[in-house]
Parts: sequence; C-alpha cells; structure tokens
Amino acid sequence: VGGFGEGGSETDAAVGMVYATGGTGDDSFNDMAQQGVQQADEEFDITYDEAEPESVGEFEGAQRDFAASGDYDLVSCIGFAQADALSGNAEEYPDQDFIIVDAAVESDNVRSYNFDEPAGSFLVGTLSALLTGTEFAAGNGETNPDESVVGFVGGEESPLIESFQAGFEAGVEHVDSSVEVLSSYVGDFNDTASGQETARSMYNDGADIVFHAAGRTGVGVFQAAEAEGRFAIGVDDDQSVSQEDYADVILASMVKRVDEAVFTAIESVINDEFEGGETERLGLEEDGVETVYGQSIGDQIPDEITEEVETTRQAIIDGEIEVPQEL
Amino acid sequence: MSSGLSRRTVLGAVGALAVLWLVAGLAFPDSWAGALLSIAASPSTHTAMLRLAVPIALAAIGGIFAEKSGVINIGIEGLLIVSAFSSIIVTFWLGSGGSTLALSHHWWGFAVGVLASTLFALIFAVVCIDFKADQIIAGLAVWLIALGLAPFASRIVFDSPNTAGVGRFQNVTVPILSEIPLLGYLLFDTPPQVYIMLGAAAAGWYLLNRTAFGRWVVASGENPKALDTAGVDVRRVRYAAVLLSGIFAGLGGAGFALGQLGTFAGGGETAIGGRGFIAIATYLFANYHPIGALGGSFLFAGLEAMQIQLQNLGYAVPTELIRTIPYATVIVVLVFVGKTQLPEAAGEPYDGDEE
Amino acid sequence: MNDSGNDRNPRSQRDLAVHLDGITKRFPGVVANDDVDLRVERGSVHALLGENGAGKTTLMNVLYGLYEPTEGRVVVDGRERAFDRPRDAIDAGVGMIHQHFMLVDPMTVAENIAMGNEPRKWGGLAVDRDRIDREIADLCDRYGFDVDPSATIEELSVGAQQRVEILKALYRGADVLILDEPTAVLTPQEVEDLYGVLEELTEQGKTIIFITHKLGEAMHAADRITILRDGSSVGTVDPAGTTREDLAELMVGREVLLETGGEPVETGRPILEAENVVVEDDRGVELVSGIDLEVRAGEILGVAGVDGNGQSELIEAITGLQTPDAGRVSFDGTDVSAWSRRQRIEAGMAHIPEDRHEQGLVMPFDLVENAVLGSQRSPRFARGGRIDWAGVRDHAEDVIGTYDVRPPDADADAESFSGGNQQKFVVGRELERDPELVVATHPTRGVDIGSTEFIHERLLELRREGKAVLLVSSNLDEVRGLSDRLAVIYEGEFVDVTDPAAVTEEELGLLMAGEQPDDRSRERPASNPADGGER
Amino acid sequence: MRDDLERLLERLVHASVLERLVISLAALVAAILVGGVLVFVSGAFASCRAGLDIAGVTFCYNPMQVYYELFLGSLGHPLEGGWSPMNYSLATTLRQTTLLIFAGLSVAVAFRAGLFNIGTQGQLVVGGLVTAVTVLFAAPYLPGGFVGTVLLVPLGVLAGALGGGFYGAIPGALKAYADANEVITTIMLNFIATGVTATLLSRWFQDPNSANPQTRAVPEYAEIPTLPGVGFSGRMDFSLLALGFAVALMIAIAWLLARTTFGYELRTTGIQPEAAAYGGVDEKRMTVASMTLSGALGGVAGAFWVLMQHGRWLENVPDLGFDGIAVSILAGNNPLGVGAAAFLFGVLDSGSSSINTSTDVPPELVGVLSGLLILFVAMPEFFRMIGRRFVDTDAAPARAAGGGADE
Ligand SMILES: Nc1ncnc2c1ncn2[C@@H]1O[C@H](COP(=O)(O)OP(=O)(O)OP(=O)(O)O)[C@@H](O)[C@H]1O
Ligand SMILES: Nc1ncnc2c1ncn2[C@@H]1O[C@H](COP(=O)(O)OP(=O)(O)OP(=O)(O)O)[C@@H](O)[C@H]1O
Ligand SMILES: [Mg+2]
Ligand SMILES: [Mg+2]
Repeated sequence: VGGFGEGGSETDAAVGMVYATGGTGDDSFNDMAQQGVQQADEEFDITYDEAEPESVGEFEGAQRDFAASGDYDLVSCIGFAQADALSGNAEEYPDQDFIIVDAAVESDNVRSYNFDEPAGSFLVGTLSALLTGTEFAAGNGETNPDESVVGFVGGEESPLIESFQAGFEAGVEHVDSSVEVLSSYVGDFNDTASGQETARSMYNDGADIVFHAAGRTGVGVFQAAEAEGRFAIGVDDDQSVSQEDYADVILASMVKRVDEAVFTAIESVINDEFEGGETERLGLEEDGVETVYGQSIGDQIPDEITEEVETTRQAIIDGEIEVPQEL
Repeated sequence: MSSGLSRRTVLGAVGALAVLWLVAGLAFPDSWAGALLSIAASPSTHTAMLRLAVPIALAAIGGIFAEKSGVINIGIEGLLIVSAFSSIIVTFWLGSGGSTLALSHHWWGFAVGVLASTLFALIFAVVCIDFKADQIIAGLAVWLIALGLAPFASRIVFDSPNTAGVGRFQNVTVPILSEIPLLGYLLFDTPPQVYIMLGAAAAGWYLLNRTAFGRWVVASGENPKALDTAGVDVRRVRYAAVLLSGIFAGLGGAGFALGQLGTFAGGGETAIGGRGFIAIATYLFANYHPIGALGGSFLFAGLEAMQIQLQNLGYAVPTELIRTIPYATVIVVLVFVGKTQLPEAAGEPYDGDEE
Repeated sequence: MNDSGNDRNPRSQRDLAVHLDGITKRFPGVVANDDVDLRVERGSVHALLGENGAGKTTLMNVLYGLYEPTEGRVVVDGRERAFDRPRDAIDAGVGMIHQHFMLVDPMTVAENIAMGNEPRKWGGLAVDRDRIDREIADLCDRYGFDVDPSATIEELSVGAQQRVEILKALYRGADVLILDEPTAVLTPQEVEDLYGVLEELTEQGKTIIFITHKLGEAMHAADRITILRDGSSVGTVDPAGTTREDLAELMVGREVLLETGGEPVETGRPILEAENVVVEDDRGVELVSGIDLEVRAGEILGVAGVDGNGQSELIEAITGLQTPDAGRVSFDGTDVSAWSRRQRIEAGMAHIPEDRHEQGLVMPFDLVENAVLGSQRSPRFARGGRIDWAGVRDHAEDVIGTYDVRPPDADADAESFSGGNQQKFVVGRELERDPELVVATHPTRGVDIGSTEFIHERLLELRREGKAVLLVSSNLDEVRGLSDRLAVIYEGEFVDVTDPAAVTEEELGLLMAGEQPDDRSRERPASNPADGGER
Repeated sequence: MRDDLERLLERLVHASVLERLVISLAALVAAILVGGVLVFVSGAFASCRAGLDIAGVTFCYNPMQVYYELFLGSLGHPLEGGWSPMNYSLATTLRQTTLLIFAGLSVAVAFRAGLFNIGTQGQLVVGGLVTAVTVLFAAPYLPGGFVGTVLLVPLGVLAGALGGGFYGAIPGALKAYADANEVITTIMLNFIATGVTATLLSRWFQDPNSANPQTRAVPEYAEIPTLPGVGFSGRMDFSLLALGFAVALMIAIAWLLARTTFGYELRTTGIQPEAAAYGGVDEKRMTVASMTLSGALGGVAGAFWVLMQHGRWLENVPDLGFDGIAVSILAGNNPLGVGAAAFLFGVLDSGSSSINTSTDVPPELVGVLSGLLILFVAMPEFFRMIGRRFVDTDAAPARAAGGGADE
C-alpha cells in the first residue's frame, strides 16, 4: 500500500539517515546532519529517507530497517549513542555502507567521523574569558567589566556533554584562572523554561557570557541573554543564523561540521570512492570544529581578542596546549 | 487513631525550622544555611519563582474546580501542553509581532490557546460526565493524546517536534507602584502572565467561595444528590467546572508558552515537563483553596528556582540529585500534610436516575 | 400559587393538594409502582405505609420529579403537571425530605437551605448572605425552630439536620411536604417533637405526606393512611377506624405475629468481656468512653441506642475492626486486645455487620466467592495458600439452601440479590462458622417481616445452643423481644443495663435520649459494674 | 435467525469478560477510525510532492498506507515476498510484547488491589539498574559459559525484582501508613528514580569506555539465551525463552489472583476495602504487599530490558512503564488479557518505526493512537449505548470499569 501519488524514480544514490534522539529541529546537531544531506540533495540526484528514533533502544531497528531493505547506498548514523547498535549491524550487513558521526566503529563497511569537541569548547572558553574582563557592548548585550564570570549550561549529564564542559572550563582557566565558571545542567534537552531560568540566574550572578551544550534547552539560554542584556555562545551550528531572533546576543558558536561529514560521505558514495574501516578525526586542524562568530555582532569583537583566539587555536593544533578530554 | 499530624502542627514545625535556618544563615553566612539563605533572599530567585509558578498555579486552580465538582482531572498536564502548543502555533501562523483588530498576535494566540484547552476539557467532560468514564483513566488518556498530538502537529508544520520561536511577552511595568520597595519589582514589574495568575487566583477564590455557582460546585462534589434534589442540574454544574478547569489550565499553558517559552519543544515530556502533575500535588497540598494553591505553587516554583541557583554555587552535590528536590518535597508535603479530604463524591459519575 | 392559606376543609373532595392518578413506574425487571392512586387533601397529614421495597419512595420520587412515571398523571393543586426534574416540583410548591438527608455535610446550614435558590446581589455576582440569614430567622420564628444558620451540617444532631431539611423545603415555598421515613433515625422524644412540627405545619396550611413502615406512627400522626404492597395500592384508610392488626395484614398480605421471644436458658461461662473500652476519632473526641460489658454463653445481651452513639465503634473494637484507644477485650477467658481481626475470626467470633453492602458482602463477587469471606485462611477452605473452590462452592450452596436465599443461584453476583436475601446469606455464612460468639448489628435493618422472623429465630436457636450473642439494634421491639439483658448506649456510655421485660418503651426512649426515667425498676441488677450513667 | 443473533449479542453485552473483550475491540476500532481521520486531515497541512487533490486541497497522507505499515510492518510485511517469520520487525514486536507483559502485569496487580501504580516506570528503571549492577558484580566470581547463564540470569532477574519491589514498596508504605495518594507519589517517584539512578551511574557505574550514559556490558553469557536452532538470532535482542517466561508468569499471576488466599484478599481489598477488613485482611499490609509485588514485576521488566535487549543498563530508559498502564487498562486489568494487549502495543511500538521509515507521517501518531485507545476503553458506557441501539436489551446493572473479573 503506497502513499497518495507516490512514484519511484531512479537516482544516483539513496541515503538513509538515522538521527540522534531528540530528532531534527534541534537547531543544532541533528539539523546540521540534515543540512548535509539536503545539500547533497541539491547538488546531486539523490533520494533520502529519515528515521528519528526516540530512544537508544530504537537505533538498532532503525539502522536495520534501512540496511535490510537493500535499497540504500549509504546509511548515516548520527550520534555516539548509535555505536553499539551499529557494530552489530555492520557485521550483519557487510555489503551495506555506513557512516557514524561522533563515535568510532571498527568495521570495513563503516566510516567513522569524530569531532574534537573539547578543543572547540576550549576556544570558546578562551573567547569568553577574554571578553568578560573587558568592557564590551554589541547588539543587545554588554559585559560587566567589574565581574569576571562566565557560565556553561548543559543538557543531560553524560560523558559527551561533560567533555564540552571540561574543554570550556580549561579554555577559561588557560586565559585567566581568576575568572569564575558557573556550570549547571538542566537535565533535559527540551526544557526551554528551565534553560532560561538557569541562564538568568547565571547572568544575575554576574556572568557575562554563557555557553550552552543543551540542544533545545539552549534556546532558553539565548532568551535569558536577551532579557538580561548579556551574551551567549551557541553550539553545533551557527546559531546566530538558525536562531536568528537572538542573533544580537549570540557572540559566536562552537560549530561542529557534521554537515560536511555527511556531505562528503555521500559525495564519495556517488563517486564510488567510499572507504570504510577508517576513522576521521575532525579537529581544529581539519576545521571539523571551529569558532564561528555571530552573524550580527561577531565582527564587533575586538581584533586583539579574535587574534588571541586564533593563536590559541594554532597552539592546540601544534600540540603546545593539551586540552582535557573529560572532567 | 490519628496516625498523621495535623496540618497546623506541620506548618508550625516548618515555621520553626525556617526561623532556625534564618538565624543560622545570618550567623554563618558561609555555611550551607547561609548560602541557601542568600539564594532564597535573592530577587532573581523571587522573579524566577513567579514566572515558574504560572503554569502550576493556574493549572492547580483549574484542577480545584474540576475536582471540587466531583470530576478528578488528572489530565491537566495534557491541557497545559495543548494550550501552550496551540498558542505558539497560532501566533506563528498569524505572524509574531503583528496585530489584527488592534490586538497583537500574541494575544490572539493566547486566546486560541485557552480555547483549545477548553475544547479538550469539553471532550474530557463529555467522556466523564455523559459516558461515565473512569476519570483517572480518561485523564491519563487526555495527557497521552496531548503528549502525542503536539509533536505530531509540530512535525507536520515545522518538520520537527519543536516549533519555531515567536518571541515573548514583554514585562509590564506599572508606574509608581513598581517603585515600592521589596514588592514593587515582584508584583508590578513583571510579564503579563504573572498578573493573570495573580488575578485568576483571586477570581478563583471569589468564584468558589462567594458565588452561588461556587457553592454548587462544592455540593456537586460532596453530595450531588443533594444538589440535584435542590433543583440544580448536577450535570451542568460539573460541565461548567470541568470547562473552567480547561480555561484556567489554558491561561496557565498559553501564558507560560507566550510569556516564558517563546517556542514549544515537543520532544520527550515536552516543554511542560510534568508541571501539570506538580499542580495536582499543589492543590491537594493547599486543600483545594485557590489562594493556598497560589502559595503552594510559589513553594514548588521557588524550590525549582533555588535548585537552579544551588547548582551555580558549585557545591559538590550531584546535579541530578538536586533536581529531584521539588519532587521529593511533594512527597514529604503529602505525607505530613496529606490529610487532604477528597470530596465525598469525587471520582464517581453521577447518575440522577439511580437510587 | 399559595392561594389556600388557611382554607381548611379536609373533607372536601375537591380540595386535593396532590392527586396521583394511576401511576405506574417500571424499572428494568421491576415494577416499582403499579397503577397507584393517591389523593392527598390539603392541610392534612397523609401516611404512606408499606414494607421495604413496596414502592413508597419510588412513588414520591415520581411526585418530586426525580422519576418520570411510566404511566399515569400527576396533579398538584388541581393542575396536571409533568415534572422533569425536582426544580419543576419545587416551583409547583412540592418539597421533599429524603430518607437519606440531602444535605452537604461540610457546608453551613444557611448554604444548604438556600442551595439552588440563592438570592443574589451586585447584579448576580454575589450571594446575598444577609438576606438568607434573615429569611431563615423568619421561618424559625414562624414554625418555632431553633437552628444556627452558620453551623455546618456535620456539627448538628440528626434531629437538627432533619429540621434543616424541613426548613430547606419551606424556604423554597413548599406547600406540600413529603417526608420519607422521617422517624427512622430519631429518638422517641425527637419523634414527639417532629409530630409537634407536623401539627404546626398543617395548622399553617401545609400538606404533609409521610412515608413509614411503622404501624404505630401512621396510626398516631396521620389523618389518612394509604397502604402500598408490592407496588400497588391496597387501600386508603382512616386511622380512627382501623386497628394495628388490620393495617399489618394489609401491609404484609397475611396475618402477622407481632411478638417474638424465647424461654429463659441456663447461662454459662462468660464468653465476651470488655473492660473500660475507649475509642476516639481522628480528632481525639471520645466516641466510646469506657464501656464495660459481659456476655455469657447462652445469653443475648442487647444494646439499644440511637444510631451514632458509639455502638458502631464499640462493635468494631470488639470484633477487631478498630483498635481501641484504651481498655481490654477478653474472649473466652483470653485477653484478645492485641489480636487482629483475623485471629478473632479464627477464634470463633462471628459478626453480622451493620452494613452488608460495604462490609458483609463484596458486591461484585458471586455468592461462592462471598461464602469464603473471613474464612479465606481457615484450614477448612485453604491449604498451602490455595483456596479449595469446590469446597467453598458446596458450602455456599449449603448456606443458600439452609437460609432460603432466593434465587438459589450461587453464581449470581451479590449485588443482584435483594437486601433481605443478601442479609440472609450473610447471617447464614456467619452462623455456619460454628461460632462461640455472634456479634449482630442491626441484623434485620431493611429486611422484610418474613426474613426478620427467620433471622430472629436463628438467633434464639443459637442462644439455646449455648452460644453468646451480642445484639445491637435501634429497633426497640427487636432488642426488647430477644435480649436477656438490655444495655442502653448514649454518647459512648452505657446508661443502664436492665431486664428488658421490666422496662417500658417510654423509659427506654428516655434512656436513649440521655435522660433518666424517674422510677426505674431493675429486677435483675447487672452482674458487672456497667452502670455508667453516673460516670 | 435474527432472534438467535440478537440473543447472542445480548449475551455478549451481559457477560462481563466477553463484554470487556468486545469493548476493547470496539475501542481499538474507534481509535483507529479517529486516528485515520486525523492522519487524513493533517495531510492537508503537510507539504508533499504529490498527494490526493480534493477541491483544491492536497492531502498528503494515506491512512490506509499508515495502518498497513503499522500493522503489517510490525510483522515484517507478511504479504510481501520473501517473508520469514523470524524477521527483525517481528522480533521487535515480540520483544516489546515480552517487556510490556511484565510492565502490564505490574500495573494490573496494583490495579486489582485498588491502587493506581503510575510508578511502574520508576520501578523498572531502578530494577533494571539493580539487575545490571548485580550481574556485573557477581559475574567475576562465577564461572562463565552455560553455568554462568544458569546462575546469572536468574540472579539478575531476582535482583531486578527485589530492586523494583523495594521501590514499589515505598509508595505502598506511604499510602498505608501516611495516607499519601499513590497516584501522586508514584509520579514523583518516577522523577526521583531518574535522578537517583543517574547519580549512581555517573558516580560509580558509568562505563568508562563510552560517552553514552550507560553501565558496562554484562558478559554475553549473562544475557537471556536464545533458543538455538529455532527462533530469532541473538542479534535481534529477542528470546523466545523470555516470551515463554513472560507468558508463564502471566498465567501464574492469573492463578495467584483467582485461586489463592493472597489473590482473593488482594482482589477483595481492591473492590471493597471495608469488606476486606471485615474479612480479616490487614489492609495496610495488603497495600504494601500488593505494591511490592507490582514493583517487583516492574523490576522484572527492567531486568529483561537489561538482560534481553541491551546487555547493559542505559540512562535513557524507554517509557515501558507508561505503556504498561495502557496495556493494563486495555486488558481490563485481567492478567490473561495483558498478553493480548501487550502484543497490540508491541505492534504499535514496532510499527511506529515502520511508519517512520516508510511514510512521511510523523510517528508521534502512535502516541496519539494509544491515547485515543485508552480514552475509548475508559468509556464502556459509550459502546453500551451504541450496542443498545442495535440490541434492545434490559441492560444489566452498569458496572464500573476497572475491576474486571478473572474467569
Ligand atoms: N432506580 C431503580 N432501578 C431499579 N429498581 C429500582 C430503582 N429504584 C427502586 N427500585 C425498585 O423498586 C422497588 C420499590 O422501591 P422503593 O425504594 O420505592 O421502596 P420503598 O417502599 O421506599 O422501600 P423502603 O421501605 O426500603 O424504603 C424495589 O423493588 C426497588 O428495588
Ligand atoms: N438500582 C437498581 N438497579 C437494578 N436493580 C435493582 C436496583 N435496586 C434494586 N434492584 C433490584 O430490585 C430488587 C429488589 O431490591 P431491594 O433491595 O429494594 O428489595 P427489597 O424489596 O428491599 O427486598 P428485601 O425485602 O429482601 O430487602 C432486587 O432484585 C434488586 O436486585
Ligand atoms: Mg430494601
Ligand atoms: Mg424507601
């Protein structure tokens, strides 16, 4: 039984997307992956289908649905939580090509993409620490030079999110150990209201800039920045674009180029160049993670600060700075 | 015989503890007590408390009407979800920032949110009153339907369980009054949904205690047959009470959505996240008193606001545990103040024809 | 509407306040009223007499608009009416005081009286509470009532609650007042007061219909009596021209023996002893304040009293349904104060509970499942945690057979049996335990005369077998007829333990109302110091 | 002929177990109808490349396709070529069925005792963690291989039952001794279970090699074994043995309720507490006991979730406990009905991923459907009314939903 008016047509490639829990529309991680496949859709003649499992237990089945049908040239598994499920499925379907983002699965038909989130977070930590000490006003926000406080809001506690926190705190510490970091978890990636109140309380405690790794909850952080006239830093994609309403308080975003990873993988499949069994480490050097300054106010950040951030970036790439990977 | 403690004793004990805390906190500002005190005393805790109290207080007041009339509405959480979601989506459709017929689109969205919640309450009323459904089960169903429907609709419109953002209500500052020390910033410089909450609590109290309708609601929950034989249509009273619970919950959900959320996240437990259930605990705690429910919602919202701040202090308490404080408090409150007397006929469908 | 104020002409055929013409009311499976005619003259007291289930309440519910008649006409004040709901009846000047009071306990007297008819002020935005208080005061003046409008119902005595009900009807401008078994819960003195009120009301032109199944009351208070049997009217009589026996026969359809009784039996060892039992409610108010009692083998100890004077709590303390706050209960010489309800059942304490619907039977269970209630752990029916359902079924069928439970269907749910048959089953189950002691609370309440006789017979038989029986009842004929010794309970204390044969109904009435009769005779003084009257 | 039919229908309307069945089926049909309309209408708001045009409006979704995917997709599309009964979709369906039988029994047992246990979810979360931790702790001390399976699986299940039982006993005791409404306390305890287990996990039990919040994996031999030769491969995370155990437990619970003293006392307490007290049942103890049993069943659900599906405990526990409420309600709280209801919800669960991948309709539809299903099950009066239109019967006394009979 088909849908209304459905018609099949031959294409260069069919892609199955299995998103991380939380699903598309998070304006960050999953949406980035989706942008990758959409970009491929625009540039090549492909079709793609999407699965948005709601819990970790559903990954296995979602991956398998694609793989077992044999209709897909590539199955993209977005998110570290899919690793366990994929290691089984890769073995079961040796002829199916997979990619996985944010984890490493060792199998000949899987290509893994890993991002160096701590390093990316380290850089926005550096940026925040440098700014909180200076007098700076842009868009709808301004810093309070008397207080040297910054904040971090996490979604649910998990080793991954804690690695964002670890990198961020280390970045702040690297610049000025007297800058205080307030860190807090909302316990939910969807609780905008608590995200807002959490960030508000940070701003009220003197924070000038709050960095979030909290999915949808992060929208609350931007709202709080807006309401309190302070700054926020986004995550995963350039949130000054995806959350345009808050562009005048978003200094920068710690971008993970998930879209790049997905796009290049699809491209390689179309060109018959797909190589499994490898793990690509996407760090600062590969531009896999980067600091993208806000569309609207990013260019007002003093040059000496952005230069300092760039110096730090180079130092990390050169191995002069060791970035902690966990708390 | 009486195993529990009386409400009065418990309130007394809580009061004594509070005084002890105050003294300890003032004497040793660096201690736990002092830190907690500074959090509790901080204006940002208070304003956060007021904002977070909105959905809890309004849903609780709504719940009071339904349950007092004999219909236990455990689906209040669903009503909050429905009103929050529909107010956002309607504002989005109309275009946030604009206005139609001299009323800003936010207020149109707000009105539709209340309407949607009332409509759901109407379905619940039909099912419980006319079809004599088990109220707990029907309430649960209302919650589950709302829990599925909001992200379902959102995915169709936005291709995502989350809606787009629509901006939020601005604070409304009452000139002069907002200058009053202590109370001014709290009560007279605050977003509109807080005024709505305060007004609704007063209105709810008046309606329940001072009008004939309010007395009928009480009678319908205690002894519907008495009301029936006094010539008042129990069915109509119950319908009205359940619809009222929809209106109040709608005010809470839409106010919270447009005043606080500015967007609706439909994943997981949604952006409402169980606040409707806290509301039920709140009105039980308040023993069905609308003003008491307002106070109770301050307690729970205050705890939520405090746990947020507590994390910032960086004490080495696991954040996951701190977050359970409000829930644990609900249990403690129920256990010690739990002598709430359910209305005699609550939960029973009324059948006028039966002996 | 109220055009006939003092126009008293009881003999005029024309001046009928109410005329029910050929009323038939069918429920699924039951014809509750079958072509009933009722003519009530203005300004008269008209009694509606009949056994339980005869259809009295149903008929009045039809008049009050609660039920729609299947057939027939309702004529009030000479006009035919079709009442859809009580509101319509109220508007036509009909008020009803129900068998179970229709009052909202946590609300005040004033709120109850005005309910549904609240005067408004501020354009309907508020209730004019002053006006309610004023009008209640007026009514109280007029009819000589004394109630506090700001008291809550739960604070009031039953008699006072009844007066609130009457006020409620009057407040609505009722000209016809229906009282459904108004005396069931009253002391004899309160009953006298009620008669006074009725007289006052008829003098002011009101018409009274009052339902009862007590012959004496109908004879005493009514101007006319209509007798219902099995849903049909079997006649309307003038009390002056009939005897109690005639009435009883009309009511039951056969000749009735109005006396029971038993020849004295040798009493044995004490089976049940209670010392200084105290039971408090949640708020610490004493409901039972230090009662002592003793029941010997072969003896029936009766406890008389108006409902709500602590008898329920006393029985619960004895049967183990409630832990007394002080005192000691011994059973067959053993202190059982700390025993659970189950231990007491197993030791041989049978209990016919006050409320068969709530306690004695699990309504949605069939009789087989009900037959094992209380014995579910006894070795007779349960082995290794398993219930021997085949054995239970046999037992249930025995009880059904022996106690003439009708219909004799063990697989039918308890709720599908009539009250009397339910009671017979409970009585049978309890007595077949082969108990040492039977605690029977209102064993014949709501049970028709035939079944009542049967249950009485069984209790007397037990006594003959040398068992001990503790009998609690508010039915004076019953306790007087069956008991060897009779205690009267008032406000949680025994005010007297006496020989039932030596005390008159009037004296009992006074005792039950908490007053001491002047010349009381006590032939057989109580064997224990239970005379708590002076305490 | 017509008379016979009428009599049959009449009997159906009267007999309580049959009536439940008919009502549950009718509720299912009603929910499917309403859901279908919802799908069709919402298709007008969606955008699609091609759809059904009616009067200028494009309807994107075909309800028939949705239900085809939902019901047949969950069985692995048996009507299409190359179907094998041991397919993954069916394994998913049966896995969910197995887990939901435990969860449904948990809710049903409490329900029959007159308690509304919304807390099965929390009991499952706690029980699952206790299972995982116990097995992880005990495994090094025990031999591996077959012996390990024989020792560790029962140990793990027992540990889960104890953990869940303890967590269920809390609201039971609060209800019995402090009169705290169990609906509220269990809802709160669900939140608390999430917080407490998350804390325990991050403090002590986190798998150091994973960025996922989860414990280490239990040894392979400690997972529920699959039947060799017959049935589903281990990769499908489903074991027929587990389903067999669930069915056996279901029958055992039905037997317990119908045939034993404890079951009799439990049912009596649930229907009429006063009568139970009169019959010598200690109501407080029964409240605690039945909540403990209920919690233990929830814990067993958690244990199987750990030992059958993941081989470890994950912080993100799916909403099996809440689905258990739906299952129990649909089954009229009858343990034997729980099996059928669990299968239906297994189908819904597994079919939702089929909807997700094969159609454009949002899979949240399934949540709406189960909500509708419960709503309709809650109003038997509605179907009786419809029934009476077709059969003119002297209706039996209306009975409240919730306390369905056993036999
Ligand atoms: N709602 C009803 N549905 C079915 N049967 C009913 C209903 N109400 C009353 N009956 C039946 O009608 C008959 C008459 O009942 P009714 O209550 O009028 O008796 P009554 O004379 O008032 O008895 P009592 O002295 O016990 O109050 C009884 O058989 C009763 O079971
Ligand atoms: N609400 C009701 N719905 C249906 N049937 C009813 C209802 N109430 C009573 N009945 C039925 O009516 C019959 C008479 O019931 P009721 O208890 O009023 O009898 P009764 O006349 O008081 O009997 P008894 O004299 O034995 O106490 C019974 O068969 C009972 O099942
Ligand atoms: Mg009767
Ligand atoms: Mg009657």
